[in-house]
Amino acid sequence: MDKPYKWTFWNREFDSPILLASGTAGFGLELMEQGFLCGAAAVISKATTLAPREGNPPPRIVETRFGLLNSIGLANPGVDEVLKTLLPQAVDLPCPLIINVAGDTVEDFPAVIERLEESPVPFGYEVNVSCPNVAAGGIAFGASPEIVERISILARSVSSRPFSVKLTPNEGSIVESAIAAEAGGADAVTVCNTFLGMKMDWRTGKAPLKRNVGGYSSPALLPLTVARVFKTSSAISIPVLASGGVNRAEDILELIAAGAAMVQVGTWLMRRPDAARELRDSMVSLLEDSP
Amino acid sequence: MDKPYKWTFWNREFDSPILLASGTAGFGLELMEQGFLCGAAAVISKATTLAPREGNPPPRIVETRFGLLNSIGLANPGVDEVLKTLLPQAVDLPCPLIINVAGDTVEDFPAVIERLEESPVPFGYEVNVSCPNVAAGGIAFGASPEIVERISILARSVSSRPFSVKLTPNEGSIVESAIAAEAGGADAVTVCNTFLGMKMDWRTGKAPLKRNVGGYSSPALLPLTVARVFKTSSAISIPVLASGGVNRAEDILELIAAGAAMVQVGTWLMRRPDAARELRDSMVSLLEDSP
Amino acid sequence: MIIEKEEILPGIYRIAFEVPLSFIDEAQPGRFIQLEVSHDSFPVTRRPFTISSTSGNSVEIIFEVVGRGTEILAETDEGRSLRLLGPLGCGYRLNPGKWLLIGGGLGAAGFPGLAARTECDLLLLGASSRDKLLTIPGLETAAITEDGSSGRNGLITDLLETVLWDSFGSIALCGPVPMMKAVIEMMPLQARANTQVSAEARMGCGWGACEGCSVPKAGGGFLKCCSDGPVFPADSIDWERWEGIH
Amino acid sequence: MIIEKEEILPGIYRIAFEVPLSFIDEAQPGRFIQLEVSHDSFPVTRRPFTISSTSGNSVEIIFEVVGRGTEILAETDEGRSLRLLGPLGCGYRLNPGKWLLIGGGLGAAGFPGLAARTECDLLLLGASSRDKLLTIPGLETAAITEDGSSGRNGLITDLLETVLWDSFGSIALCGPVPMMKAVIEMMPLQARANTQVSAEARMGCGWGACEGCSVPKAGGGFLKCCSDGPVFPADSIDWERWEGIH
Ligand SMILES: Cc1cc2nc3c(=O)[nH]c(=O)nc-3n(C[C@H](O)[C@H](O)[C@H](O)COP(=O)(O)OP(=O)(O)OC[C@H]3O[C@@H](n4cnc5c(N)ncnc54)[C@H](O)[C@@H]3O)c2cc1C
Ligand SMILES: Cc1cc2nc3c(=O)[nH]c(=O)nc-3n(C[C@H](O)[C@H](O)[C@H](O)COP(=O)(O)OP(=O)(O)OC[C@H]3O[C@@H](n4cnc5c(N)ncnc54)[C@H](O)[C@@H]3O)c2cc1C
Ligand SMILES: Cc1cc2nc3c(=O)[nH]c(=O)nc-3n(C[C@H](O)[C@H](O)[C@H](O)COP(=O)(O)O)c2cc1C
Ligand SMILES: Cc1cc2nc3c(=O)[nH]c(=O)nc-3n(C[C@H](O)[C@H](O)[C@H](O)COP(=O)(O)O)c2cc1C
Ligand code: FES
Ligand code: FES
Repeated sequence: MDKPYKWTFWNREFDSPILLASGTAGFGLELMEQGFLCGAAAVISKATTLAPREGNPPPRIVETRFGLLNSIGLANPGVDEVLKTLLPQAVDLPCPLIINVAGDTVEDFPAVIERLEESPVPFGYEVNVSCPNVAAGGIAFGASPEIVERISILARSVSSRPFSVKLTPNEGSIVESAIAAEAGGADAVTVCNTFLGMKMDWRTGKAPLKRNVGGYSSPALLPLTVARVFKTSSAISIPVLASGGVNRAEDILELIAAGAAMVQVGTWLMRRPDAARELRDSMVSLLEDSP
Repeated sequence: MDKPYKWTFWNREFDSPILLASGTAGFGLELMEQGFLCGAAAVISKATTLAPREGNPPPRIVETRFGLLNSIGLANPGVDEVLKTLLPQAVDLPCPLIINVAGDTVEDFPAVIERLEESPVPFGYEVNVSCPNVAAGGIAFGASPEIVERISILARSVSSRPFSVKLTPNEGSIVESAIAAEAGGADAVTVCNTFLGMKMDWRTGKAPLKRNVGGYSSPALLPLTVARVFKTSSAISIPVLASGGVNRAEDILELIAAGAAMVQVGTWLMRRPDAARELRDSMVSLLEDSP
Repeated sequence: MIIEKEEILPGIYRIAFEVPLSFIDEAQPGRFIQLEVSHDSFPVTRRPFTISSTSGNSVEIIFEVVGRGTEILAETDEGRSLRLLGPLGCGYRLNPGKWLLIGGGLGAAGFPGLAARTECDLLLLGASSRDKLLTIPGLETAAITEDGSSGRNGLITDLLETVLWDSFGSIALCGPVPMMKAVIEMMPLQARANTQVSAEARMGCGWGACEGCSVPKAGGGFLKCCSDGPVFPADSIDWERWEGIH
Repeated sequence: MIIEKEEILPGIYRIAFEVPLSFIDEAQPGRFIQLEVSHDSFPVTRRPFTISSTSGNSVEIIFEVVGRGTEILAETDEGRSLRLLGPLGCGYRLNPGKWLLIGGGLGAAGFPGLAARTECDLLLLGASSRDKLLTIPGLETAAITEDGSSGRNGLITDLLETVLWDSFGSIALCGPVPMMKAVIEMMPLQARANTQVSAEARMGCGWGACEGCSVPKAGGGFLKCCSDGPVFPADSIDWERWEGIH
């Protein structure tokens, strides 16, 4: 790779392959205030749905010995409020904003995207067919190649902006779903959303999360992401955005070597809001030191 | 729970809920020699197939930062040799032996089991429809409820011994496959085999495993197993044997609280060949200390 | 950097960190920090602690060892540097007039800083036993313990019967949710309207991005503990739903 | 328990453990131990090390820091107890007659114990540089380094030209696979038949259960390094396939 290091994604050149993962960066506004977006190629927003969503009852974050369970439940103010309040502020972001879109029905997705087309702000979309924390839609959509293709076709039909389909590792075949997304006109797939996980208190027989299961993330899951990125990127020709388990520069390089075009950082961003710069810089040092 | 603590499984009473997981205990012979089977309810053998199998090219074990990748590829001497050499020695085991059975075709499973019926040794079988490390069969079988049901019906038809079907977390729906196993006459399901994982050397662009992907195990995966045990045990009425991520007594109690009837210990057994006793004893202390 | 560490009660520590002066300027009472307690990958998230007090270029927290994160912190040596985010969140509205502070257990951890910036007339403290009872020097204090090992014997609500609510323009309340709810319910309406509570919730980020730290909002929906709070008007919280979580 | 630790060369350590006498009785040259280097859950598996020598109630290993496990081990203090399994595997067949030992780099780690139990006439050592060259006192030694920093300048195969193969009844060979293969290929057939090699493979269990430690077997299939070996007759290995792995 030649210096200065550049990564091209969706026809744009970036000096970093790092995307801030959906749900862990809000709409980038808090990070922007602190100057923490330096090093990030783009921010992916919290999921946006047609109607406002309260989200799941707390606790929504539970730590386990080696990872984190979340049960946010797509809490968000709804697309109207996002358009009215958040996107106007996001005009000032120093990097592009990709809007993560979720829905309870197949038709929700094009409906939300159609609304978002009104704003000049979105660089593109991430179509979230894989949330482990909601009753309707969620994983079930992502598990079915037919539904993934249908949602992709609908998304394509309402927007000419690029979009990625965020897949689930929990059900179905991630490779088949990736192929379906490509067939439906997606411009990338995100591999992948959180793994279904659960904690159980054996003394009380109760799970701390009210919905029992949640989305599990951990740096220990990196090899699972590497495998899925490798398998999907071997099967499709659109870019694969890797997501899951990154907390070191080496992890990013490993995912790129496995076939990722860009790499997302989520959970670790909550620990290190300035992770993008830290990781980008140390990644560049590794590249420079390696023969 | 009352003292002395007992766990009943397949109509037998045990003073431990711990099973030694397939592929990590051989046929129990080495552990028996060292007196390390104390504390184990039963040993589950290395996968046995119709024909001998060399297994995959080395390296077969690769460690990652927080876990282990294996690519053994069901190396085993084949059912004839198992019957001739191993099972006669296994007569002396201080605990029952469950034979893990694998195959390249649906018909392989009943064929292997039928042969094993000749021996009085097997306490039951674990039908492995979920190996991540072989080209034919493997995960693909476990991902399809129809094939899982078909294999279960065939296994049932050739044996009256109890058997568990070992499911995959990598493809399909583990809950639907569990339901299919029960419908096909299985006496338990094992939840679950290893997760597909991969390591990639970013400097060389090569994966250390020759087949690129392998089976990933790690104590950090415990929450994934807890979730899958909870979901499957809520959906079926046959026992669920938990497998994945156990390295503490608390983990065993957590899996039981999530719905497991018995709990397997695999990777950790390679680190601590006397894990069964260690874990059983400390589990009993926890139970005694808890109100 | 940790410049001082002291076990002030069994399992309860006071730690002072050296911080830049810009930090001190913004360290209003009731705000908090997110501390990276972990020296490696686990536990993954930071741990939130109320700013207890500040002086010169140091900030103090008081914490109890309740799990792995606080255990690691208690074992971290003086001289070691930890990453620290903050001050975060919204602190107390520092109204003029007399203040009553009501704290349950470690809930009083933030009161030293608050007392220093307000006209604090009375501090009511409750704890399970003497071993859990923080003391805040220089304040008129009434204490009660469940086992009677210090002060009166009983629950903090037993101390409230004699409180002259009208004499306080502001009330600060912090402690376990059931305790806070019981206290709120004993208050006359006006006192309630003057009460600010300092809330806790499990946090992901601590800076408003993850929606992890929900506190049930009066009238429906949720507040974000980390950025809408952690200090809230008592009336803005849906106490029934909040208690239900705990 | 670690009773002695010494950095004998840069990044190369000698560690002595206290062990029961029953261990010593079974610690034939060429056998190995599985050491639990990790103090917590990671790295998950143990690490295998050749028994270098034994004396009284202590066993010694010599190891090089090459990754996380050996790094942790190098940092583990004297006095600390580590779990240790062994002696494991099959060691050298201790034939009578004269022995030739050929070691590449750390491959010589097991030779002190072997030399003590056999009639060892000559030791050939190769390493990349002086910094990697083990010395085994009391043995007639010829050394060669790739950079010429100690002994001759070259590869170990350069030392073999003058070897009088017929004068040795047994040959022990241990080192990196390509080096061992090159050595084997220079030997006359008879010497080859007299050669025992000490093999390495990544291990899971170390005691024969996991099929993780395969070494390609002459004629097809695999040997288990941990229980069929780690010491094998040179002829039992399929050198082509083995080299292909490395
Ligand atoms: C804004 C804020 C300010 C705080 N200020 C202080 C303070 O000044 N002093 C102090 O001692 N503690 C304070 N806490 C609580 C402190 O953050 C937790 O005790 C700490 O995070 C526990 O970490 P742990 O790893 O030791 O415990 P864990 O192992 O994570 O958990 C131990 C137990 O505590 C519970 N728990 C963990 N985190 C929380 C939480 N955030 N809220 C409620 N229960 C929790 C868990 O369910 C578990 O039962 C504050 C919390 C918040 C949100
Ligand atoms: C029977 C046997 C005896 C051994 N005796 C000694 C000895 O006496 N002295 C000594 O220094 N070393 C010896 N080794 C090698 C030693 O076990 C490894 O160096 C050690 O396990 C590396 O652990 P690590 O965590 O530091 O490295 P890791 O971080 O696991 O790996 C670092 C590098 O070493 C490679 N590697 C790791 N393990 C092995 C292995 N088993 N075989 C080949 N390559 C490996 C990895 O691919 C990686 O490139 C022996 C190995 C075996 C199988
Ligand atoms: C608190 C939290 C909230 C999340 N919210 C969303 C979301 O709204 N939409 C989405 O597609 N993914 C969401 N995710 C998943 C992340 O974007 C990411 O894919 C996942 O956490 C794995 O990456 P990581 O290991 O870097 O965290 C969320 C994850 C966390 C931890
Ligand atoms: C080295 C190794 C070999 C394995 N071989 C088999 C096998 O032959 N058949 C099988 O069903 N599972 C096999 N497994 C999976 C284990 O039985 C177990 O289900 C898995 O490792 C998860 O449990 P753990 O986290 O306790 O290791 C193997 C696992 C390992 C690590
Ligand atoms: S902790 Fe993330 S929003 Fe409050
Ligand atoms: S390491 Fe397990 S069989 Fe050799």
